[in-house]
Amino acid sequence: MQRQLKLVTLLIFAVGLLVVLSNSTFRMPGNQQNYEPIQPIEFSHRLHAGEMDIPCQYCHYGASQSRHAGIPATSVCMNCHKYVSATKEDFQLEEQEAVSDGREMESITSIEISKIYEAMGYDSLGKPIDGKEGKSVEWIKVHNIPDYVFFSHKPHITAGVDCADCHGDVTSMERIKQTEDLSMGWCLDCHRKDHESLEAAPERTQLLLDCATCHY
Amino acid sequence: MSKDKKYWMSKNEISADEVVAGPADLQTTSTDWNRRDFLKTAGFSLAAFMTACSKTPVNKAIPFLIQPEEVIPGKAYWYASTSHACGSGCGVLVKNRDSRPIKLEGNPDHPVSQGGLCPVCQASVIELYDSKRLFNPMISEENVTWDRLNTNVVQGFRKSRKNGQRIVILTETITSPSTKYYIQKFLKKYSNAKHIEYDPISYSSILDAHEVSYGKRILPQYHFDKADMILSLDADFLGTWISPTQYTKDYRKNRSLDADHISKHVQIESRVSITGAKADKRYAKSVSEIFQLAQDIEHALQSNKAHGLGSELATELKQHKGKSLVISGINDLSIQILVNRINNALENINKTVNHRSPSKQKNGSDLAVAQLLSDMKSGQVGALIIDGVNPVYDLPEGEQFSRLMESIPITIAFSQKETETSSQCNTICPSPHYLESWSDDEFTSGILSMTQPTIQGLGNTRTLRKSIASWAGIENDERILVRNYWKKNYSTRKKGSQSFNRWWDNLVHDGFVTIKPFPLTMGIFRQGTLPKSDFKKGLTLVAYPSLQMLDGRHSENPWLQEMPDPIMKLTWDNVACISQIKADELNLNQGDIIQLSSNNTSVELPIYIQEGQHNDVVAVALGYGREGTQRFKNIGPDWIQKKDTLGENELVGERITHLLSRQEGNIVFSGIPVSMTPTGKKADLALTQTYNTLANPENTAPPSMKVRPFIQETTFDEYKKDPSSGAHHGHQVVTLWKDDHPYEKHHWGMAIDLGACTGCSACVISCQVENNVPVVGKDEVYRRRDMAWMRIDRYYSGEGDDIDVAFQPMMCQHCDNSPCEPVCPVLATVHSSEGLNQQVYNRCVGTRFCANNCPYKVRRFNWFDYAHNDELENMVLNPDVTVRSRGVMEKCSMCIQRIQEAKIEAKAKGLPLADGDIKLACQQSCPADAITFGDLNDPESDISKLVEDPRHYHVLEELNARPTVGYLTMVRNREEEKGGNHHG
Amino acid sequence: MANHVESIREPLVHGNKNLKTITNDVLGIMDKKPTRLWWIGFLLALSALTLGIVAVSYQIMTGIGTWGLNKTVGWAFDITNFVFWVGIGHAGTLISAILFLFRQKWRTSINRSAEAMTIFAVMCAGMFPIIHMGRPWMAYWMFPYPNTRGPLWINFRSPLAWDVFAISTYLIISAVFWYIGMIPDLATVRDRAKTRVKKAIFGFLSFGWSGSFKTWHRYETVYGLLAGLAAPLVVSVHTIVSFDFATSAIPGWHTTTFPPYFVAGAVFSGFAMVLTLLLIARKTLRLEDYITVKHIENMTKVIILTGGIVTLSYATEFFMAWYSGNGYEQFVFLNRAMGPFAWAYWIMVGCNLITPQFFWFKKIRTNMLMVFILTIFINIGMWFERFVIIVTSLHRDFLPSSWAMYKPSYVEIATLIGSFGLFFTLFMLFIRYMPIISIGEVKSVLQFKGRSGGKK
Amino acid sequence: MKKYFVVSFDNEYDLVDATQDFRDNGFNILDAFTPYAVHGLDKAMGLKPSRLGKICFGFALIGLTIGLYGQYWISAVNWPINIGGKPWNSMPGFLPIAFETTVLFAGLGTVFTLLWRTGVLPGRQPISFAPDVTDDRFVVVLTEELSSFKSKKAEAISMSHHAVEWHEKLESE
Repeated sequence: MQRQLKLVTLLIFAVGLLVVLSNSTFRMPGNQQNYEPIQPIEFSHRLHAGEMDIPCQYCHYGASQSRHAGIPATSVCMNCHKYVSATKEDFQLEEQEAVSDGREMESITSIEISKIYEAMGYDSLGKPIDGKEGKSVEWIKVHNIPDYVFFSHKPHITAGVDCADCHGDVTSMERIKQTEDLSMGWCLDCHRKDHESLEAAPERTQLLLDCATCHY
Repeated sequence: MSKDKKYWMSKNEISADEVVAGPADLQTTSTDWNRRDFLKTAGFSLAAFMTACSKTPVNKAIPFLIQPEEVIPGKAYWYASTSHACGSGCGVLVKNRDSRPIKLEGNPDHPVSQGGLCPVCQASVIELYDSKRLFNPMISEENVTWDRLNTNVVQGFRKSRKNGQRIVILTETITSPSTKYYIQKFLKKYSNAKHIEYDPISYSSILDAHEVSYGKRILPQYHFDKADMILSLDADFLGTWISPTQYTKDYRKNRSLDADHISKHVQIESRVSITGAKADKRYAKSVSEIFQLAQDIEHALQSNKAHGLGSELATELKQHKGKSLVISGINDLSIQILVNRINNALENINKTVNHRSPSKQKNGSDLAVAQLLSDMKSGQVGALIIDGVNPVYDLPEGEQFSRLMESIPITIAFSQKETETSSQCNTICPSPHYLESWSDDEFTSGILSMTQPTIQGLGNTRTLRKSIASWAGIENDERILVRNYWKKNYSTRKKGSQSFNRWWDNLVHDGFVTIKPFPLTMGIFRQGTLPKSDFKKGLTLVAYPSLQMLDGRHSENPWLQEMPDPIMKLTWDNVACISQIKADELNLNQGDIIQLSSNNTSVELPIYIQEGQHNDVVAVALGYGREGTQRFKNIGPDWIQKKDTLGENELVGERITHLLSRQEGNIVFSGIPVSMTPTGKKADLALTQTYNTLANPENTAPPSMKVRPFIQETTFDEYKKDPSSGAHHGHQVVTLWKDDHPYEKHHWGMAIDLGACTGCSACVISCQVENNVPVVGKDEVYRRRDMAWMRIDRYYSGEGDDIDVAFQPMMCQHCDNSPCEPVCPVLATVHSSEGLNQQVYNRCVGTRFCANNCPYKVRRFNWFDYAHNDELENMVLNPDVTVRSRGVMEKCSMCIQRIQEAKIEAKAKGLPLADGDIKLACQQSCPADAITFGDLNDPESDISKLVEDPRHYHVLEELNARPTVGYLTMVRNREEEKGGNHHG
Repeated sequence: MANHVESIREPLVHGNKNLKTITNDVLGIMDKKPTRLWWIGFLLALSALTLGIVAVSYQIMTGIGTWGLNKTVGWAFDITNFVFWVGIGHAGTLISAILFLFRQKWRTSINRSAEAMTIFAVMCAGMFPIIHMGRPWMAYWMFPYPNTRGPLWINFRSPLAWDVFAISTYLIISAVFWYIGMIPDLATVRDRAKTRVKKAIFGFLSFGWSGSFKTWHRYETVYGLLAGLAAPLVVSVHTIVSFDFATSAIPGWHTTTFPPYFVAGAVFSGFAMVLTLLLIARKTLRLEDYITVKHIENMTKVIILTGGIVTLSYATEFFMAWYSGNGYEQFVFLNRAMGPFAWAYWIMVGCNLITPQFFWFKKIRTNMLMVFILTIFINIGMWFERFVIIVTSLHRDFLPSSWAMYKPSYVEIATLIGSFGLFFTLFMLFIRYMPIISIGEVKSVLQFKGRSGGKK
Repeated sequence: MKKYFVVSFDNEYDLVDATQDFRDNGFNILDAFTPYAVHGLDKAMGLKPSRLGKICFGFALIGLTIGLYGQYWISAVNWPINIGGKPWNSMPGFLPIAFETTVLFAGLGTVFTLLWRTGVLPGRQPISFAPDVTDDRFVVVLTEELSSFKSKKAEAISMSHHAVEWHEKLESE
């Protein structure tokens, strides 16, 4: 009888452990999958890259020329937001109110866009205030890989790798989330694949499995 | 891809205030507990499991505010500029990563550097990021604005003019025409002002001798490529004499083995220098013997009935009339006049000794400084402006000079750092590093070199040109001052017909332009009378500039302090070199401390027993014992048995300039009678090589191998007869394994020409800069834990003072059957599919078996955390190369980051990699072009041709490690009978 | 076990003991309070151990630089200690396994303490490969475990990878062999235990052993199998430890004679350490009747044999160097004998060649004090043998430019003392709290007056 | 209810002879309890030689295959890496570890089978028929059906072999 008692307690403990582990998204240290930090400006990729279909490299112009794709300078945002200071719906709403109150339309600025103006050191209507220094926006870096890995965007873009392969379907993300675990094994799955599929780099795969490809 | 030189006018317009999401080490303010500490603790403590759920530290990515047009973070840009690290003015290309210069490379088109650089220039990039630099103008230790300083200074000038005192500008050789122009303006404004130039390592006797012989005080330009016979009397022209990089490049041009003859280089020297090491024939003579020899030669040329060595050399020189070159590095008027007479008799003028477009690199005059000293003594000097020199340290009368300075009301020091002289001055004008300043320089007449800033100025600094101009009433910023000068004078000197703007843009873009030299008519040769020179017999001191410290201006540069002296392999110290016989006389051995005393001053120095040194000569390096070197007290790691890097005097090395004397106004550096008394104390010398010959020690030498066959040497005649002469024909190497690892894509290989390598160690420092190799301090070097990835092995042969020296640069040989890879348990070092041995730092656990198993002993281990976290200093780190942590093995990676970058660039352009697209840091910097790198799978590449060369061999071939780094037999131009090659 | 009685053979247990007195003699030690002598030994060992712990933690926190190593001599004290302790470890398994297979009855009274000594020595040895690593917190990478890096396994061609498997296998198998051998004795202690606590502890430790002969029958088979496995394991482990040097490319290391040379050296130093310990134990714990002079003599004879093999190996090394005509090899051995580390070489030769020759004389073999002193010399000699092999071959090998000297740092010396501290602390605890002689086996070889004779 | 007849001796020879006698006389021997492994008792009790030898060989084979194929699969199949120009399948290099895994699997496999098979496991309570069995007492236990117990005969045999003590014992105790 005493033996059965021990067996039962063991079983309960095992099940409990399983339950705990499954939903606490157990991850190895250093694995940041599904990391989705709150950014200083609620920039929506879905709206810009998805709906308005702005190409990735318009803002992340470093991707094809350097190791870092680079986060766009605030002045790049100002290329459009010098004119667009609120969403279409807000404008239409304001227009109706102006028509209903019979007054002139005031220029309105949405909260997020006002953050851009503030960063540039402009007033709330996007006009520069002389003498006021702007301060760059401190974005939170989402995709962090260890500093002993030399990852360069340039060869990947040259080889025709699509941004979504590593960054996931950004065009549908309100806030950027790391969809892949970016582990070494995950990178190697792609590096080991035969490369006839990628037109720009019909390389033999052995070359891409050298340690010095990413570690030096 | 060749370096696409991005042209950029000047950096200070763009506001690269915030560094963008660049390399991790520059990534800004994550929690201070960075990723690596987290992983270390997580790995070490079994809490790794529990921390799985907690977040790794948050990293920020901060872009520019306003995007500058052409700055893409992570992409390197190259700017052409000129180096002011030493006086020879080599043209450089500055690699700029994320708006900060991190690497210098010789500008291949520049006539002085011709693509190479010396170690001092390679290491000068770290002095830009030095938190101990002077960043703010000061008046008597109190920060002031420039305006207040200007008013105060001008007031002082007027007061000194009023009471009839003189204003003296004391500088080193000014090579910038615009600075000279503004100094003339200043001298005109303050009528009693005077400008004196002097060089700490003085060449004024050469200039004075030319004034005696030809009536004009010039320093000729020496063409070593046109000389078939070179006789050098104590002139280390491949190491430190006037413009070594240019001379090495030219020297090599006339020694290509395909020609039917190569130049013959005879060196007569008192100490052992790298030029003596490379000479075809080397004689060790004391300074008085050299003076006697010069007289014999000059006499033998007149009437050929002399005898001895002098006549031998004279007859040989006569065979090379018009194609020979005699030079001397001894700063003595009579010897230089003799040299002029000999060159004139051999009709070398304007063939190998160019008077028409002389060199303007050295223009100092010791007499003028002696005169200044007497003026100061008599109180005639009211204001003293000192720029770029350190008289309190440099001059023999240093203490006297500093005492006299107290009585001068206005003393202004232009200097980057706190020096012996600047601490005596009441006004400090911080001067910028040359990488952040504008300058135009005419180092050799006819070539105008441009220096442009490659970073926004780090402090509130001002050059001499700007201050002098503003004191002379011209208020402008640096660029405008230079540009306006040339706008006025470019038409008289330009070649070709370009508008000023285009001419100026090309000048800044290419870094130099050829212009018409100043018209110069030399007088006809006059025999002149030899002044009285009393060179005494007996023990004499020879003070020489060492290759790493020169005159001491770079003494606060850690890379140079830790660079092993090419001959002695000594770091962090200067010593008294004496011969073995002299040491036995006083029964001293290596490291004993002696007291050197001459004209009632003395200094205590450890001794170093130097093979090949003349018995009556004590050679001591200048440039040590400098103020400011006390900063290196704790540069080494901190642990219980650590000894700090400084000597008893709390400095690095000892100052010896106060032992020097003056002769006819010229400072005498060599031949000073001195006495040596042992003090009984002992010092540890931090040597990177303690066994100096390929022969085994007598008591343990096996009969089958008395000498180890790593250096192959032959003579030019033998080479012409049989190109593979000097090779050790070992037995044929066969392997048991079928070749599982063919290299299909690339197979990188390297070859080093032992005949070309002068041992100057430019490659060692260039490699250290490129690959973030740490500095470990004197105690760690003494414990044989230096970290440089390359070392230059220096082997002596022969005995007494008739020695041969062979240099062998030794780095990872990237063997195909590497002994280090099979023994690593965790796959931290494996072979790439392109023939390179890869060392993966983050996988290494540090068992060190690979280092033990490497027959070449080229692997380095991080015994401690050597990296310093000085925020400003770490700006010089190359972001493409990981900074290694403690407990990790590292070695030459064959500049894998350059190979990868070139491959990525070629793939992006869709072009195949051409031979020469990839230049390794060492290969690029070598002034002697000794190192060749390339793809062995490409039959047309240089390396493939060299591998077929009969001179090509591998070190330790019989081990069948199959290294990819090969060496080429050294060929000397000497007759066979001189005992053949000692290396057997 | 065969128990054929040879009256001519000298009895293995003196002082006409019977089963009860054997149990009381051996287990009596555990009942009494520890003697003052024991406390002195234990505290001495403990202080050495704490010194070692302080030195090792300082080194792990600061870096391997706190040792006297440099880029030419990458190993010195660390791997010398490792091979020294593994060598000592092999004697225990040899006594209990190989002598068991040879049916050497006299092993019964010394095998338990020898096996215990094995495990403690291998624990000391196992510590060094971990602390000699530059980054010991990544030591788990030495094992081929599945991971998210591709998966990135280990390099099975590396002698260090073989070491990891060899040492861990050896530790596990020796511990199992030792513990299985001790279960019956633990049951005896359990049955004699007076206090409830002791009964509970040894009850649990003895796995409910009841002495049933069906169990004994299978137990004997397995004990035989384990001995059969442990014997080649001993040889293979020290062969693999010698492969660390034999498979390298360094002259002075790269010789094929290393495996037998190292195994003989291991047995040689192992027996010396067993003798050193047992000579003290039999004196202080008054076990002269069990560990008789005959045992000591037998062990000294083994020492003569293995000492001879070690001497032969030194001679072969020199002969092969001369015979091979390879200049580098010849230089290494000339440098060993006459180079800067000649003092270490001559200590090694002196201790390992001359001391065993003293054991030819019966007077010395049976004089306990002499044997004790000579065994200490042997172990000093064997420590220096590993030191000489490692350091002299590394400090001057191929390129003269990298020739360098080696000087140990305080931390290294403290670590060595610490390893001795660990070894003796564990042995002291073992003596105090465990049956140090295998009662079961001693009883089985106790000589009755003869089978047909009457009662005892 | 089973009834046991426990006979104890004070030396191994009497035990072996007594056991042999009991078996000859058709007694059914449950088990013997001895302080050490008595030689010859297994024949006396009619025990078959143990199969653990074969099991050990089986485990050894498992260890060898895991060792050899594991290393080959890792070094040449899963991620072949060029290490010092050595061939992918460096069989000589894999032998040392293959030997070690063989010994490890054989050793541990056999020991755990022994412990599991004999029930000598941590936390188990010893079954004891007589005291001092682990010290100096040699005991043999006979089982007999209740009715036809020939206790007299058993006593006679024990007496003839100088049994020190014997007694009957019911299973319940």
